[in-house]
Amino acid sequence: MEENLLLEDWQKNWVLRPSIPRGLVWTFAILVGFGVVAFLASLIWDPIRSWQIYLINFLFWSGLAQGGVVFAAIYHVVGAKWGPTVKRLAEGMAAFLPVSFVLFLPLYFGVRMFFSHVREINPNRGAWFDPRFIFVRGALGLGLMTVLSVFFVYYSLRPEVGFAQERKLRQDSWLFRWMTEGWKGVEAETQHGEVRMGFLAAGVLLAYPMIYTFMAFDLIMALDPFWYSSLFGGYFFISTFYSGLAGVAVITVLIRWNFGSSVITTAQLQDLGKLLLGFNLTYVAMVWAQYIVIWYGNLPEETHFIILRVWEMPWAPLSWGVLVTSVLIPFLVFLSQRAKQVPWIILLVGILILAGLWLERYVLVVPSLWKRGGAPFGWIEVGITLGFLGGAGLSFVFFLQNFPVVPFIRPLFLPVSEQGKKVVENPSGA
Amino acid sequence: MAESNSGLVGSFPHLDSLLHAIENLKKTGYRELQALSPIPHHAIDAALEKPTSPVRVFTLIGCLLGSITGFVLTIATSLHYPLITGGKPIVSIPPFLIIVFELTILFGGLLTLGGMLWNARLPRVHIVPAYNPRFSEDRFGLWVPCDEKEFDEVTRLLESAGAEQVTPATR
Amino acid sequence: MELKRRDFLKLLGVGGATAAISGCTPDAPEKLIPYLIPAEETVPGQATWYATVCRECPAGCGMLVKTMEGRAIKVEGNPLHPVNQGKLCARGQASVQGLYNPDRITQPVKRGTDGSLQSISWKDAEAVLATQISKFKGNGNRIAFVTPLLTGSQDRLVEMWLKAVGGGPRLRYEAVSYESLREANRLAFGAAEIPYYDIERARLIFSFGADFLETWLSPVEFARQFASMRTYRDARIARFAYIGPRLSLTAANSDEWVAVQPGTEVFLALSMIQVILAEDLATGLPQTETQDLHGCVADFTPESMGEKCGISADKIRVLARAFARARPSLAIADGKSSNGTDTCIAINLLNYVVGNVGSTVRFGSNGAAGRVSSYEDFLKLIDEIERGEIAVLLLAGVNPLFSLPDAKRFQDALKKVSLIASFSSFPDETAAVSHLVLPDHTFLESWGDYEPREGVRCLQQPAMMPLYNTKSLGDVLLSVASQVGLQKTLPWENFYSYLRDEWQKIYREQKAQEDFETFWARALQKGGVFQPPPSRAVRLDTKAIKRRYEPPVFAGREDDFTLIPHPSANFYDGRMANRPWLQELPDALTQIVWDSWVDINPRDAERLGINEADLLVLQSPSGRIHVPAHVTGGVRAGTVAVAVGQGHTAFGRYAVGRGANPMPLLQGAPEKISGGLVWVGTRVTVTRSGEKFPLATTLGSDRPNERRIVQTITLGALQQQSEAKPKPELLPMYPEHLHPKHRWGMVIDLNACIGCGACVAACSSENNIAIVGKDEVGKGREMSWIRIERFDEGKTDRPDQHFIPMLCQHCDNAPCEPVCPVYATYHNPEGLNVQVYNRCVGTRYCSNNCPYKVRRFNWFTAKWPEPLNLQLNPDVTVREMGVMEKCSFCVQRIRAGELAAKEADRQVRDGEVVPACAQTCPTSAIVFGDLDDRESEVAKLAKDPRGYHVLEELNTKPAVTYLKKIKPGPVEG
Amino acid sequence: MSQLTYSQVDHDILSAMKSPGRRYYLLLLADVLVLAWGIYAWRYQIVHGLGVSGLTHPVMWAIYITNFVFWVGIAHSGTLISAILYLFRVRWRAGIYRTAEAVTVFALFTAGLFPIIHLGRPWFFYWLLPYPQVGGLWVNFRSPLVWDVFAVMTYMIISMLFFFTGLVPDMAVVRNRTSGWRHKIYAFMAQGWQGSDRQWRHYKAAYLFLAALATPLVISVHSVVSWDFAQTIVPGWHSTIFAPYFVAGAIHSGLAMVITLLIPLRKVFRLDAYLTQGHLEYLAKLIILTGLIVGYSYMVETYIAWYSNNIPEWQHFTYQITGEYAVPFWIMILFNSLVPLLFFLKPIRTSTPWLFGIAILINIGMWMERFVIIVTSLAHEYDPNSWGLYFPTWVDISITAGSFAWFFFWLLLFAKFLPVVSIVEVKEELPPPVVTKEGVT
Repeated sequence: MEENLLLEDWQKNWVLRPSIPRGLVWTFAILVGFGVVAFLASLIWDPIRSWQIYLINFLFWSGLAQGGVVFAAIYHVVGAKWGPTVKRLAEGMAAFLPVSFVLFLPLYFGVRMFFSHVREINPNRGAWFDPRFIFVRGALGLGLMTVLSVFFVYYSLRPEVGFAQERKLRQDSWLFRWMTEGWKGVEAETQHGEVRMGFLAAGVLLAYPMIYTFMAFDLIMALDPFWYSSLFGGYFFISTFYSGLAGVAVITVLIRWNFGSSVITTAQLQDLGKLLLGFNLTYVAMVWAQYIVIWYGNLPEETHFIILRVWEMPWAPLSWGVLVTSVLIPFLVFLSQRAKQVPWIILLVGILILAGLWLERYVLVVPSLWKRGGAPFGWIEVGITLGFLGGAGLSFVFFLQNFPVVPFIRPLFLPVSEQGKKVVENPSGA
Repeated sequence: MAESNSGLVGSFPHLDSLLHAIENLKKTGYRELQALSPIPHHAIDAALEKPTSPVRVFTLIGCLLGSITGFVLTIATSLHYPLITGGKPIVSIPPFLIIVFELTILFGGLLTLGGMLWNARLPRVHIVPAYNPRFSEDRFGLWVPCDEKEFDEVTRLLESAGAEQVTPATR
Repeated sequence: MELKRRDFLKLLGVGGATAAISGCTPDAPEKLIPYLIPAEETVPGQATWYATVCRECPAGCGMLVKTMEGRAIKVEGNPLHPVNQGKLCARGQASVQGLYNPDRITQPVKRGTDGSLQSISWKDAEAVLATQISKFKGNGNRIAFVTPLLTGSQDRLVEMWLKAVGGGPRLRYEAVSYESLREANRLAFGAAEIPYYDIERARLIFSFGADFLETWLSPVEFARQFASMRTYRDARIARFAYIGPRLSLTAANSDEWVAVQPGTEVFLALSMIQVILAEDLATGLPQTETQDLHGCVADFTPESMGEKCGISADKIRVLARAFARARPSLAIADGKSSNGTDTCIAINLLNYVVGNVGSTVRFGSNGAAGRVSSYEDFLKLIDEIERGEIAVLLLAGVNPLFSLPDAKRFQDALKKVSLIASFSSFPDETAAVSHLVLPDHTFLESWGDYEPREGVRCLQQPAMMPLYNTKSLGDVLLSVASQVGLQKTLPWENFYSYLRDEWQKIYREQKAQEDFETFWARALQKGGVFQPPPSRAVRLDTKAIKRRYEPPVFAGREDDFTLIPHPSANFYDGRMANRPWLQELPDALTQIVWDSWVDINPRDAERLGINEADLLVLQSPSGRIHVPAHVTGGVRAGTVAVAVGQGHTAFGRYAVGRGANPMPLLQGAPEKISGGLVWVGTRVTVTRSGEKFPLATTLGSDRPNERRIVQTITLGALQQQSEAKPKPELLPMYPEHLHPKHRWGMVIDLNACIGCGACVAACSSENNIAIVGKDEVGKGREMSWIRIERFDEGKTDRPDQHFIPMLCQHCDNAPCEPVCPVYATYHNPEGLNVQVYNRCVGTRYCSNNCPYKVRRFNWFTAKWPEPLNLQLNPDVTVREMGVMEKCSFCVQRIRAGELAAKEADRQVRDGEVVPACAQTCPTSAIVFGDLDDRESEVAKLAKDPRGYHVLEELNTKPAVTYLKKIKPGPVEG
Repeated sequence: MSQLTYSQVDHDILSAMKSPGRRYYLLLLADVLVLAWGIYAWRYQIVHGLGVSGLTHPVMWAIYITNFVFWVGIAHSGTLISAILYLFRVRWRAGIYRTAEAVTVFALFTAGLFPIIHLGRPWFFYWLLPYPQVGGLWVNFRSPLVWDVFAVMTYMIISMLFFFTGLVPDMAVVRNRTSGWRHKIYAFMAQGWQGSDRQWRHYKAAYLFLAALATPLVISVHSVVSWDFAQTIVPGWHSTIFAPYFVAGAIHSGLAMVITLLIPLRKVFRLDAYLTQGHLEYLAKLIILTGLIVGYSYMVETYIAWYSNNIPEWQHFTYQITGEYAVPFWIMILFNSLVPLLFFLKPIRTSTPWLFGIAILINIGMWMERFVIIVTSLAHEYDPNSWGLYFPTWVDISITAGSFAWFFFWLLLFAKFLPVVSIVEVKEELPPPVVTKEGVT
């Protein structure tokens, strides 16, 4: 339908921006503050707790944001056409990535704490487990990932921003001027951007699995220096992508309430539902592929990790909780065609999935580090988590306030190839 | 179904003229029209206002049957002749789940096919006279059940819509 | 010694043994017997046991023969027998394959004028012999008689008979003989005999080339004693050093292998004596004698001797001090080099100065091996033959044409003999040139007796009626005697009655209360009459010591390789080469099967550009052989070693054309002093033939590859830990399962295991293990359920070899079980990992998932050439092509034991169920029993601090616990 | 292809089914000869025992299982193209899915033989089937081989349903154009199809659900196959990544096989209008993806072997790259994960010779991969004393060759007796004939 947008609609489209209640912004800000306080306080109070929950949230929120961008990249690579707005919202999640990179830096001290004991336990791999080494390779990976993602999004926005500048569609700002250095006219820019995006998307899609694999190996698997599972990396990046999709779904529904169904159609919601169902199955396949092999092999060096989490208190209920919330319920709900078309159902399920995956990170990390009884959960955990939520919220709000949510340039200035038409999207990249 | 046995078949070279014909006939009050086409097209279904196919129900039932069979088969046989292998429990659910999964798919698939044959009334030995081989090639057919006195009107409606030929046929 | 129940059961069977000759046992075992009225002791499916004595080598081990439906199917050691105490070596186990050998001579044969063989009746055969005998009767020693080492009644009969027919000379010929040892004893102590060596009591043993765990004198007995000597008691363990150029299996079991120059053992011994006397470490010697002796050995300083022998002077000192301080110690020697007698004298002196003579070396028992005629005597016989003095030559169970160095000469000489009569049971080289073959029974079918040493009189009784139309030597002699009119001197109608008369004498000297019949029956039951070896004090003849100790001399070029031929552990002197089990039993040190090879040191190999399995030519002044190379640090550089036993030109399908016989390489001159054959006295040129000769071996890699399959523990570490450390309890992935009745398990003490392979042979015999032949073994398709794995942790030129018997571990969490799609293998309630042959479809998945690789697959249908099939154990299924098989812990024996217990309405007793491997293990390294029964020996041993499971980290929970091998380290002064 | 008309489509596709020429018969003959030789070799093995093959202790599995995995893998691309792409409404599948599905079905015919061929007692193969046997003993549902039986059986049935369901409307077209006994056969296969709206409605629904079922099925099948290895504790087999790794590998090889077959097919039957270069290019792009996943798996496997500190694992890896089977290993690395990267270059992925060549290499590479995984792992297991090697004999090789002949035998028949391109779906892709400008939406 974007094809037959008329020129005068652009203005409307551009102006059309979600009305974000001031309250929301303030709430996010307060949450951030709360988080920072909780974190600093707990560093003195009980550092291991603060660091492990910090790690959990770092993994969760970075993964969420990155997953969104990866979704956009796939959408671009396969030349999908079904939901430009959905894609734009996914791109928006990149706003958190620079923040998350900054948030990784303090984690150095956490890593030092986590791996202080490894050298003794596992001398053969001591050098590999050296906190500095882990931190450096982590930082490099994340840095690369962030740069690629941000530039991918940048080239998607640049033509529109520039166009807006050209037409004086919004008041000028340093950000926009900086973004449109050396503007060459909208058509050229669009063509040019398309090419750049192609490369960057490919870059993102190649880098993401590798970098997130090693994030999983270094920041989760290595916390238990005796356990290993070759699928763990793959499992983790599928899991983060799944969370990214859920995030996109949630945001899409919220925006839809804001804009109405003309911008985000029911068909698009349904497609999102299908994708969620598909990756729900992919995710559970990853969990299962690891579980059945370890269950059958019955080798202590593998089983101890599973047994501790699946049959030992207090972790067992949490692990099963992950399965129920992020796998079982969404599956049953999305079996129905209609459920995929009801916004609030998608919203709820999306949130449920996200909660489940947050819990999953918790269950993966804490039992390896937490040697005292019970599952640590209190003001520290809540505080820091809310802090991250606030951070993520703010960065996304920042995106909404500055950039067009409904892309309108590309359909007009990009000649669509015969084949391009034929390719209905194929987001899984299968 | 209480359909009258006589009727007319219009043969259309174009899809849209078929659709017009359906519209007109419906307006005039003819029901139980039947389109015959070389390809499926959602526009035809839309025009004829047919309900969505109930095959999905068959699939669902098949899957449920399959998984139940899977569980019963694996657990019951293992308990019936309990042999310990590799220290694994007699009822080892994880391996059994794989059998369950496969049977779910198998039964689901079989009943889906069954559902299609049942609903589409296939296989059938006698092809209705209304059928014209070109309906599988490049012509769209429309069968209108009506008795002789309605023939003229129907013929007019069909031809006005663009039928290249109208032939009487019985079911 | 107290009788264990199962032994007693066996002996019960023996009661009816007398019936054996009264003809109650079915005479043709392969014929089906209608069991309407069962013959006296042949109850269908019920085993009957007969006690007899093993005659496969001169050691004279007591034997129990298990017969079913009238045929012998398995042999086991006689637990009441003082020599082997219930144990048997691999060769003993294989004796049934002699009995059922498909290439036996089934009836008398005569060589026609055209050289062809015709089978004739016994009547005619004996007539032929009789006529010849009567022809040359009495006119001056024209009739020569060569037997193997015989003792007791048999020996006396031969003597009488030969005297009666006015014949002579008479030889007791053994290829493996001990002239130098006997002579040295005569010279040093005036006792021309083989003494009794009490290895068990020794705290330190030096073996100067005596392979007492393989072939030397009485290996089974020595192995048992060795193991008990090596047991870890009150935080100490006796040491053992092996001195000699070749790393034999015996040497591989030593703490230290001192690889001296061949033939220089004497100087090492002398310099040790010198050190002992110089440092005044001698014991129980009058001062005068000490000085006197010191005088004779004064020049043999470690320094001078050191480089003669090729070892350091300090080493000699260390050894000497250790030997003197360990009380009692023991030195034994083989003396097979040109100065063999000198060597043995030196060893005698060595034992003497530290007071071992009379304690660990005891004279008076007069071991049978000492009665063997010397090699020189045989050469004399050949001379006589060449001079045409011998008209009739009787050869009973000897094969000089194979085992003589200069067999060629003997063979040519034989042309001068008008009648060569062989009593051989097999078509061996000697039988092949005889004019007349009067096939003897195998010892399992015939009566006789044997006296391995004084006081040990073993009865040899038939376990079954003869398989073929054969006749025992004694019977033939007696009937011939009567035919030549010697009824007066030899009045007995058959050997059996003669034997009984002979035993009347023994009965009388026993002065037993019971009447003769009871005495006879008890003797049959127990396998003979046994008394402790008599001991006689001896004095050292110092004159004999004051002598010139010769250096070894070698025939052949100076810079050539010294050849070290040695009797093989599998084939002894070659007489066992026709037993498929022994051919397929991997050599303990190389895992090579069905072949012979030459051991060559890596450094020499590199120098000559020789690789493994290159076909080499060994050329000596007197002969040449082709034999493939096996590159190993197991021989000293500059020496090559070849085992005797292979390379038969006749001897049946399993022996002919396999490997090479090194004897023709020996220059064959007798040793000057003792007249024994000089084994190590020839140098050979080694050249590459250019061909490859692939050797079949069961060995993948003998490098441990950090898998820690064999685990060792140093003495120090062992002294530290008093009891087993509790293992950290792992969280189980599955619910535990229990074993309500029994949990059968096994403990294998690696410190006791010497790697001899008796268990493997016993398993083959008990479980109908198929023989697959060289090519299939080469492909890795051997079928043995238990194998001896060898891991070599030393440097390539200084091997440090460890042995571990590997068999199905009967895991609690067996990885092989769950993967089988058809439940062909599962874990039974008694803890056995059972294999159901009838269920098996042969996916071979189980074998893939077995970390111990102990499962064997039937690639083809197994074949047992007639009549080997008669040996098959009826209690064990013969497996079909395409099914998997593996160790069952001898489940048939377990069931039998449980059944017996059930009938007696009691629990199965510990030690009542014993698998074949554990039963025969000469060192009792394998212990089997019920792990559930806390009191059982196996349960106790399983808790030993040395205990470990192979590949523990895989969490398979095996039922087999291994006890770590103790490494006390080299001998310290 | 917008210039095509409906009747043109019928004509083009059906002309491929005209009675074959001499070249075809020669090809068929050659194929049947190889097949016969393979069958003889199998008979020989059954009579004399598995010993005639190169299998031995400890390498109890070798190229029979390799072939099994290989052929099951080949099957996967068919389902991927016909089912998964169908769900994603990928239009370009229309031209190729019929052939791809045929490949699936025939590959399964072939794969299904090997579990029987490799049995020690093949005459008892039915003992692997779930039915109450002696004393009510059933199969051991804990055994991955039983999972295999269920997975492969299900897969074979479902893919055949899918294949024949997809054929029905086309059969109607053929039916109308044939006469005599051929007519009877096609009439039977057409099941009395007449294209009424009701038939179409249920047909489309059924087809959709079959696709929806086939998608998870195809994933599960090769996961199960991979678990034949992963569930064991054999170093080099026991690895959690195996399931996704094998699935990707399967599709990798399958796509390569489809390319290898399509290129000659479109040439011989002049179907360039239906099997366009574009189609092949899409397949090439998919191969890039699967190739990357396979490469990723190799890398992670290696990393974990090192990381795990597990001595047998690491030694197994070093043995792979240096041992007796190093050549197959490096072939596998090169052909499966490096060569496909050439498809990143447009000129290469759009040139038929390059496509064909690389596809062949990938087929070889994927076969080698299975060989390497199976044989090297078994050759060097936990106990060094019983390490051993495997070398194929003429029997192994003949049977393998026979299996290829068997596969192509079916394919040759298919090419002549069934429309190699789906008539209906091609028509669906064309704009329907209309009189009015704006067309029908």
